[in-house]
Order: sequence, then C-alpha cells, then structure tokens
Amino acid sequence: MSFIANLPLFCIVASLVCSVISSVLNGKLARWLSMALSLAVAVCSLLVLGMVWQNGEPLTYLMGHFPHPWGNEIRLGILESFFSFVFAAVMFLCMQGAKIALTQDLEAGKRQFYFVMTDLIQAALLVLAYTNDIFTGYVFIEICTLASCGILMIRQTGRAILASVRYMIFSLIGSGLFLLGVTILYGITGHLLLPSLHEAAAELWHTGDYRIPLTSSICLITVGLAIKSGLFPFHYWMPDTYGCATPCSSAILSGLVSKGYIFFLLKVIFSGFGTEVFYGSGVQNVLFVFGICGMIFGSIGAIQENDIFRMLANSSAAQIGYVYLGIGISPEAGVIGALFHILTHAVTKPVLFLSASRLSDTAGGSKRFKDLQGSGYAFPLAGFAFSLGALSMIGIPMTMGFMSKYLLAVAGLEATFKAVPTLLALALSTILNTFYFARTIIRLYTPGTPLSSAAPWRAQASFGLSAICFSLLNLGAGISASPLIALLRHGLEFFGKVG
Amino acid sequence: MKKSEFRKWLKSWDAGEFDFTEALSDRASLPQPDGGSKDHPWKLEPINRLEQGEIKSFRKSYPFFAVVLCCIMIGFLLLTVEHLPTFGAPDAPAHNEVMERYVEKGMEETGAVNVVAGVILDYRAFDTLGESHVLYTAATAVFILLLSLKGGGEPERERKIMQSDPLLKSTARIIVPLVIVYGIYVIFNGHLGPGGGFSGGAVIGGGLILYAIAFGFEPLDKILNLKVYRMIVLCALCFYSLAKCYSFFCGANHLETIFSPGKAGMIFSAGLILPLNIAVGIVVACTMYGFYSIFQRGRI
Amino acid sequence: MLQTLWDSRVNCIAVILFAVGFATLLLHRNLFKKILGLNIMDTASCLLLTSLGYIEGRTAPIIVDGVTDVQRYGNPLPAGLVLTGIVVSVSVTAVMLALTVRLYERYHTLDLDEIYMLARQEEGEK
Amino acid sequence: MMLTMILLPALAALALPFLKRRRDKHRCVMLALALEAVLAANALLLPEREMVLFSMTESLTIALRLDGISKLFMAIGAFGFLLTGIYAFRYLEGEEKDDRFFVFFLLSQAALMGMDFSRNLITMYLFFEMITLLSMPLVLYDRTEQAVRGALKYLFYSIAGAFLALGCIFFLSKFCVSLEFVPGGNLDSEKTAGQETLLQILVFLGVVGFGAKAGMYPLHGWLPTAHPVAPAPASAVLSGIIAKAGVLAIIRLIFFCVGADFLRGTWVQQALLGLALLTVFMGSMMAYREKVFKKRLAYSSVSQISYILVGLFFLTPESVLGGLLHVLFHAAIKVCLFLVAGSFIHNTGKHNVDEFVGFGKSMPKTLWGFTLASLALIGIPPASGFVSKWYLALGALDSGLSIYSWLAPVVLLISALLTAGYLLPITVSGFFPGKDAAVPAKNDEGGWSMVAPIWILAGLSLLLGLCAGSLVGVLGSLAASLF
Repeated sequence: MSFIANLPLFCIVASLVCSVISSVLNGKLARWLSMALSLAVAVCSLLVLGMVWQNGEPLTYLMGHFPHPWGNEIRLGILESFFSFVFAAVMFLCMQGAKIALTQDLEAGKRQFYFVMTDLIQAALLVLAYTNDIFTGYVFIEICTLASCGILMIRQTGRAILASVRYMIFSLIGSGLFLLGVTILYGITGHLLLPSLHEAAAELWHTGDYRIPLTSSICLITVGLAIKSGLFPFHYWMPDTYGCATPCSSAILSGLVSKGYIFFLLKVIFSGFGTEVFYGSGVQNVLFVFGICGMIFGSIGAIQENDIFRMLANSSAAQIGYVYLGIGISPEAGVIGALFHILTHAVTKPVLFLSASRLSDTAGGSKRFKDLQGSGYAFPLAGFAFSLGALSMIGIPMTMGFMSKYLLAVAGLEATFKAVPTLLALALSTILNTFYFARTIIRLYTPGTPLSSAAPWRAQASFGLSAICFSLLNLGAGISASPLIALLRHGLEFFGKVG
Repeated sequence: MKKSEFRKWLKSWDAGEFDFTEALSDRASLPQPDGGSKDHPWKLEPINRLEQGEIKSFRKSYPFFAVVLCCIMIGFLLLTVEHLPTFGAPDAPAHNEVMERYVEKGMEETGAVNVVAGVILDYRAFDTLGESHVLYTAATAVFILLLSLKGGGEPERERKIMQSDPLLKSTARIIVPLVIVYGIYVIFNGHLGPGGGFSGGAVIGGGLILYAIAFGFEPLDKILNLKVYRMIVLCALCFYSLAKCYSFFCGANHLETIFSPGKAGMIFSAGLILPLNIAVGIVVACTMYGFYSIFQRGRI
Repeated sequence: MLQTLWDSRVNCIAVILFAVGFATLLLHRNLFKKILGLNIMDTASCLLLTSLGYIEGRTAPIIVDGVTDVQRYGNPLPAGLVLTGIVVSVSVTAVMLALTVRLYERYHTLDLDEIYMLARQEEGEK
Repeated sequence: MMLTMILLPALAALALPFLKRRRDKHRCVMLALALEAVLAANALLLPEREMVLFSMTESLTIALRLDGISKLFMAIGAFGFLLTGIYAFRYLEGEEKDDRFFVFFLLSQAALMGMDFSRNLITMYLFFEMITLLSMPLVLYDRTEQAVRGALKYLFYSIAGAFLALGCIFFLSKFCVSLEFVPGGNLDSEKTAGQETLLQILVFLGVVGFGAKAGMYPLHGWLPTAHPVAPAPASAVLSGIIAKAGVLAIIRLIFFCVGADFLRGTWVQQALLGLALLTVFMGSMMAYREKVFKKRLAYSSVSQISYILVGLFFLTPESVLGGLLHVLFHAAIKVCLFLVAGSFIHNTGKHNVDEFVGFGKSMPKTLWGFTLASLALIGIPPASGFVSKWYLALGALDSGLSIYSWLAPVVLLISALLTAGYLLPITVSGFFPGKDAAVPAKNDEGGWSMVAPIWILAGLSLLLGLCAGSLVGVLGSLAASLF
C-alpha cells in the first residue's frame, strides 16, 4: 500500500490536533494555522484522488488492526477524495475571502475559538466524506453540528443566539432521528460498518424478514439527515441563521456543512443500504416530492425577503431542494445531477454570501436592498462576483448552474413518471430565481444614495483573490463540464462497490 | 436554594417572570459584546398587533398538529418495535460473529479484561476519538458563549459561597477525597473492570465541583485556572490523537506497535488502553469542573 | 401483536419515551422544557440501544476468571455505543444550557416566541 | 469571419469605458458599427460555412454556421444597428453618461450576431438569453421608476418564455437525432413514434416561449411597457431588430428541428395560427386606441411581427416567403417609425399623438419620412408592405386549412385598415392643422444625423417594394429550401 493511502488519516488527525492547538494561540495565528490546514488537506486529497484514479478501484484503510465488521475503517474512493478536496478548497477560499468580515465581527479575545470551530468542521467533513462506519458518521455529525452552532453564535447578537438555538433544536431532532434509525438498523443487521451493512441489508431485502424495521430505519436515517441539511419542511432555521451570522459562517454552513450531510447520506445509501434496497423502499419518492416543494417554496420565500442575506438563505433552501430532487429521481443520472449541483452550490453560494457582505459594507453595513442601491459601483469586483454567482444560480448557459440544471433535466427525462414534474419544477423555480436575483442585481447597479467609500485595498485583495477564484471555477466548470461529469460518473460506479 | 424558592422557580418557567439571576448564579455584570444589558429597555406591550395575531393563530393550530404528529410517530415506532427481534432473545441478529470475536478474542487481542473498554478503545477507537472531541467542541462552544474576557468574576457571588453552611463544609471535607480517589480507581481500573476514562473523569469532576461548592473557587483557582485547564486539555487531547494516529497507522500498514497487549489482568497491560483512559479521564474531569465554574461565574 | 409488544416491553417504553421527548420538544415554548425533551429523546435511543444489546440471563461483558465463552456474556458493542451517546447528549445539553443562559440574560424570559418578538423589536430600534 | 462579427462589437464595447474623451468614444462606436456593416455586406456574398467554438459536454457544443436565414437576419442586424447608432449620437448628446448606452448597444448587437450564426439549439438558447440580459440595460437607461419596472417586465417575460423553450429543448434533445439545425428538421422517427402528442405539446410550448420575445399573444405584455420608457434608438432596435430574434428562434425551431411536415395540419398549427391572428387583430386594435405615440408603435409592432408568425405558421412556401419578406420590411419600417418618434420627442418633447398637430410645418423632413414609412406599413402598393402581405395572403389561400385560409386574409385586411387608421391621422393633422391650431415653431429636426437615417430607412421601405422581384427570387428559394 503506497504511502499516499495514509494521507487521509493524517489529514483527519491533523485537523483535530490543529483545532486543539488553536485554542491556545491568538486569533491571527489560529487563522493562519487553519488556512494552512485546509490548503494542506486540499493538496493531500488531490494526491489521494490521483492514487485512487490510478488504482482504478476504491481502497479501504483500517483504523486500527481489525478489518470490518470488527474495527473502524475509512474508505478511499474517487468521490470521497474529490469531495474532501472540494470541501477543503472551498473552506480555504471562504476564510480567505471573509478576512475583513471576520476581524469586524469577532470579539478580540475569542477570535481563536472561531478557527477552532472551523478546524473541527474541517475534520468532521473529512470524516463524513471518508468514513466507512455509520456510527463514526453519527459522532462526527454531532461534532459538525456543535461546531456549526459555535461559528453561528460567536457573533453574540440576540438574533444570532436565538437563531443558533433554533438551528440546534432542528439539527438535534435530526440527529436524534438518525441515531434511532442507526439503532434499529443495528438491531436487525448487527452491523455498523457500511460494507457489512450492505450485505446484511441486501440479504434481508431478499429474504424479506424485518422488512418493516428496515424500511423504518431507512426513513429515520434519511429524514434525520434531510432535516440537518435543511430540506423543505425543515428549512425554517435557515433564513434566521444565515441572516444574522457572520458571512463566513453563512458561507461555510450553506456551502459545506449541509453538503457534507448530503454526501454522507449518499454514502449510506450507496455503500450502506445499497441502491436496490433504498430505491426499492420508496423513500426516494418522498425526497423527490419534498425536493420539488423546497425548490418552489424556497424561491417564493426568497422573493418575499427584503434582506439580502435572508434572500440568499432562502435560495439555499431552494438549492438543497434541487439536490434532493436529483437523489429522488434515479440512482444513476439523478445522483450525478445531484452531485454536480452540490458542486455548483458549493462554488456559488459562498461567493454570493461573501460579496454580499462586502457590498453591504460599502452600504454602511446595512443588508436592506434599498440601502444596497448602487453599491455595485462602489465595489465593482464584489458586484461582478455577485452578478456572476446570481447568473449561475439562475442557470444561464456557460455557468455551472446551467450544467447542473441540464443534468437534472436529462435525468428526469429518463425516469418516465418523474419527467414532467421535474421539468415543470425546474422551469418554475428557475423563473422565480430569475425574478429575485434580477431584482437584486438591478438594485446593485441603480445609482443611489451616497455610499461610504469601499474597503481599503489590502482588504479588497484578500477578498478579491477568493472571489476571482470562485468565479473562475464557476465559469471553467460551466464551460467545459465534461471532465467533471466523467469524474463523477466514474466515481459513482465505485461508490457502491466494497473495496 | 430553598425548597419554596425551588417550587416558585419551577412554576415560573412558563411565565418566565421569575428572576433567573437568583435561581442560577447572578452574573449580571458579565460583559456582553454588543452592549445588551441586564435591564433591557423593551417590554412586551409595544409589540405590534399583527405579529401577536400571527403567533396566536399559530399557537392555536400548532399543538394539535404536534400531537397528531407524535401519535403517528408512536404508532409507527411501535409497529417497528413489534417487528424487531424480541427483547433479550439470544438469537437476535445483533448477537453475531462481531460480538463473538469481541468476547472470545477480545482479551488476547486487546489485553483488556473489560471487553467494552477493549471495544471502544481498540476495535472502535476512531469513534471514541471523535467522542472526546465532541466534548471538547462543546466546551469550546460554552467558552465562546459564557467566558467573560475581563476575568473578574463576581466577588459578592463568591462571598455567598464562602458563607455556605458548616454542615456542607464538614461533609465535603470527608467526602471529596474519597470521591476523587474512587474516580482515580475507576480510571485506572478501566481495562480490568467496569469503568473507564469517561466515568472516572465524571466522578472526579463531581468531586471537584463539590469541593468548589463547599469551599469556594479560590483554593482551586491556584491549581486549576484557565491557563492550566487549556494546557491540560491540549496535552491530553494531542496525546490521545497522536497515539491513536500512531496505532491506526501501524494497524493499516500491518506493522507491530510498541504497545503490546501485555498480560491480561495486570494493571499495566492492554497496551494503549490505560494511557488513553487516563488522558480521557483528565479531560472529562477538567471539562466537568470547567462547565460548573463557567456557568457559575463566567470564568475558570 | 400485543403479546410481542409485551415481550419486548423495554423497546416499547424506549420508543414511547422517544416520542414523548419529541412531543415535549414540539409543544413547549419554554426553552428549558425543550432541552428536557431533547434529553428524553437521547435517553430513549440509548435505552433502545442497550435493550438491543441485552441477552436473557447473561452477565455483563467483563471476562470473569478467563472464561471467554460467548454463551456467558452479553453483547459488548451496544454498551460502547451507549457510552458515546451519553457523552454526546451531555455535550449538547451543556451547549443548549449555555445558549439559554445567554438568552435569559438578554431578554429575561424563556419563552421562545416572546424572545423572538423582543429580538425583532431590538432590531427595529437599531 | 463569423467569430470576428461576434467579437468586434463586444470588444469595441469593452474598450469604450477606457476611452476618455467623448468624441473618441463616438469614433470607436462609429468605427465598430461601420466595420460590422462592411463585414455583413461581405458575408452576404460568402458561401455557407460552419465552425465549432468549443463543447461543454459531448452533447452540448457551441457551434456557428452561416446559412441563408442567418444571412438575412445578420444583414438586418448590422445595417439597422448602424443607422440607429448614427441617430443615437445626436439623440443622446444631452446625456452625460451616454457611453453606458453604447456599451450595451454594441454588446446586444454582438449577442444578436451570435444568435444569427448559431448552429444548434444550445448555442441559440445561449445567445437568446444573452440578448435578453444585455438589451435589458437599454430599457433601464433612464433609471426612472417606470424604467426599472419596464425592464423587469421585459426580463421576466423573456426569461419565462426562454425557459418554456428550454424545457422543449431538453425534450427535443431526447427526440431529435441531434440538436443541430437541419433544414426540414431532424426528428428521430422511431424515437418519436407514439410520442407525437407529447412532442406537439412541447413544440407548442417552445414556440409560445420564443414568441414572448416576438410579442406573440400570451406573452406580449412587455412591449408596450418597455418600449415607451426606453430611449428612442433603444426601442427602435428592440422592436425592429431584437424582437426578430424571437422570429428567428421560431423559424429555427419549426423548420430546422421539428420540421414543417410534423406540424402541418395538427392542432398545434391551428392553435398557433389562432394565437398569431388574434395577436395581429388585437395589436392593431390596441394601437388604434392608444394615444401615446411610442406605445402605439409598440402595439403596432406586436401586430406586425405576428404577420410574420402567421406567415410561418401556414407552413407553405409562399406564406413563409411572405413572412421572410415582412421580416426585412418591418425591420426597416419600424426602426424608421421609432426614430421619427424619437425626433418628435427630442425636438418638441411631446409624446402624445394629439399634440402632433402642425408638425408638417415645424419638422417637415421627419414627417415626410414618417408618411412614407407608414404608407409602406399599411401596404399601399407599390410600397414594400404590400408585397409581403400579398404573399402572405397567397400562402394563406392555398394552405388548404379550411377556416384559416379565408379567415387570415380577412384579418390581415382589417388590420391593414386599422393600421391606416392609427398612422395616417398623424400625417393629416401634421400637414393640415386646422386654421385655429397653434403651429409650433420650426426647428432643425436634429440635424442631418437624425434626419438622414430616417430618410434612408423610409427610402428603403419604398425601394424594397419597388424592386421586390429580385428579393422575392432570393428569399423564395430560401423559403423553398426550408421544406
């Protein structure tokens, strides 16, 4: 086994250790540490990706001396390493871009705690991507939840704390359901490691015993993770939460954390239950319906908002709907669309949040649309980044948004009964997106109230770097998406396989 | 706090007019970043009617749906339980080759007589690694919320503690050492019998809290202040992570670890389990005490 | 049906507890009671986990005088999982309580709706 | 060649903000427009050619092709923009930041060129969206409340239509051999077998969606809102040229993807014809009742463009020929009329039709241009409008559709009368104000740079009719090649 195979373990441990060390550093050092960490993690994940790609098959890495079903394992596949790369890179860009916002929003003495939390989130995302054990998943989901709550409430306004209480309540319901589901699953299969679960579940499915507990555990696990990632009926915490947190937190939460949960759900579906069992149980139809509702109602909510961050939050709810729509359609094409949309959203939403924060800064810190009038001129780069992100969310060709919509639509066409609802939902939600994003952009470029001068050049530089990177990623992946799609398709083949 | 007061406290939860500052500790002067102060200017009267209307109608319909939802949930779960393997049945799917290996091979593979300790600290050590970091995350979150930066605390509050009755003090004088010793025993015995880092650490933490209640924080502050706490947690967790990283690395690459299981049943055996238990125990004890102290007075 | 339910009554109690905790969480506007509901839920799932690990007439999985015979001991795995579950729920509770204390200091009430309105007013004043 | 024609205006537009002096900016715009026109004239003579820019995925490629249809629309685009640009210099001279206008003016020309040259549905859709997004700022130019509202309405209608069409495109990607444009359509017959109804519904939706840009009935609402608030040159290109993008899209969809035979005689054809005729009649009606001049012109565009659609939907060579002719003529005429409206507003500041009394005295050149153009629009022989309507009527009569074959000519006739009714009174009251009417003072009508474009266009609208023979020959063969 080549040395590269050890890198994920080192990454995970390194992020845990960094999080512990950061607590005794001061804010600046902690920030550098965690940014270096995410950069290193990104590089390592790329190396792992290269290795797995060459091997052509996934690789299981023992966490200890004992193989499954006895000891913990992690699983190095194409999708796992690729997504951990994406998560790390986006995390790095978020922290890079939100430098000023962080220094403004964080209390001087507690700044390092923020980066403790981001390191923990980094670790949790890595584990959620790599793990091969459903209970390890549960533990790190909890870490992720607590840490997200931490980066939400660190800016201790009343609204922020209230929002994080809501966030905690919702996501604790989610993890409670998830734990119950895992318990029932363990009760009927006696396994926690995904590969063994896979065999056991398949066998139960064929023999047909414990059918009801199996189905109910699938429901509980899916619903739990859906609640945590903010699927439609449970997305009410989103606007408050993203509306009043510091923009970096909103970016990380909407771009990464919820996506981490979804990725873990996909992992459980594919290498845990197995697509046959999951898509036989009919739960995917529920996801499909709620996904569509999320797309529509999220956009409607966004139209009603007059606060730019809350609008973005609502649109995040809509985007989550897209992902679940994809999962609900079909295990092959649909999931490819969903994965691609996860990428799209992870690349687009953070830059929207960050540039929105910059713009509101030029407008004297207000988030209302009427005060943002004309801020596009005061900070051209932010205006450009925001507009590009908005276009991508609308789904204009040559951006990633169009590609993911295209993939979802094609997937929908293959599924006989879901074709028409899918396309209708896509069209309707796209029109709604157009409505509120166009409104915002026009606001930004309508010359209006005299604005406070834009941020100093150095600050702009730190933001500009990440904004440009995000925009380039968006355009690049939108213009030539074929290698990306090929990678996802290739990875998905190995996703279900037991390495 | 006195009994009648406690009842008043319980009653007043719903109404919320009870002065929390007596029920919990009085931390009025805890600095608040954006200047919201204890006596807040907003009363409930000037809330505009519309919102109250919304809330009212919402409240009318909401409990009904909630109850219905829960009934559905109960039915659903009961149906599930009815199809689950019967309680205590030895042939349930959960008791499979996994359990067999844990019980039969566990002792020579991990060197732990207490199979559970072997499972959580060797077979499934990765979970436990995460678990201790959950605790750490929670501690950090509580710090973010409640840690007062100008480390003042509140003198009068501590005076109150100092005036606590002699009965408590004399009892504490006897009990605290026993509690702490017992906790240490539980930690060190983790791989031999029932016990382990978490339980032992909790016991020690309880002992420390009892001591703090009886004698106030000053004596403890000398040995366990924020700096010390951070260093302890830092060292313990780093040791934990790195040690585990080492053993994972060896396991994955099929190398021999330097930690041999040793002879089962001896105090120094079971490879890494004992040191890990100690590390976890220290972390848990300090965190428990830290929670109490920080809830009590906003600092450690 | 009822017979089976009675035979595995511990599981039934566990799931009923879970739903009760859920109801508490949904029904009460009071933050403390919501936290209690959360705790009940966690405890319930731990109870279910333990009861799944229990085997009629076997002892705890601690090897007594070297006899490693499966027939003598219960299932060790659920115990370990429950331990993790407990630690998680403790941490979560601590964080929730800290949040509650913060909110109470600011708004002097524990009723979430009132807190919400007060927060709205606070924003309005700013 | 094609790429240069797309990139040239875009580059010029991007260069504008970096030029300091106003005259340099104008020179730059002028140069770009003139070069574009020359290139277009050159391209008219070139043989068919095609190229692939790049491919997003295996199935999604961005590719260009130069064929008859694209030549027609490309020429209209280039020359229309040239004349309008010349006009705009003078019209906007009061403004301090008119370069914003020219930037988007050139950008939307670039997008329009891309749309004309597009070779498959995806490329066309891409540029269609671009046109919408880039031409919206032209409507926004004044930044007044109405301007923003009009722009939003425009945006919303176009995007909504475009996404209706996008759904259709997705399905077509399943049913067609490929998304390439092939004259006569490239449906995959065994894939479509049994799916006809679904496909028909989709095509219907697609046409309605693209029709939004052409102001077809259900989605026509944006024209009367957006045009009056836009500056005159903007509304001229919007309704004279950019609205033709919708027509082009519909042509591509019907004749190059689905194929005329698939639709002939189905309910889709009937329904579309119904819509189009309804639009023709209703547009003229509204225009007749409208008092604000630019709004009246906007409504008249609604009805006139639906003439073209009627021609297309009859699916016979003659009618399509009529449609194509009308594309050309209507472009010239409507641009001319909007420029006239612009001159009226610019020189007298009057928007309302009733106030145009005695303009024959104050600005005769402009009014003469207006008169010629409106005669052409009404279709009085030998002016151009007559030729196109003649072929439309012919096509309608031998289309063999029972009701429409006689209903259509009647509607066209009524609408022609209405057209006369809402255009000629202006001329009359302009040249023959009553004795007691206050005749406004004579003014310079904005100098040659505003009069010349009007006269050129008016002259074109006459001459094209006089020498229609050759045109009919060329476009006739083009129309025949679509079947």
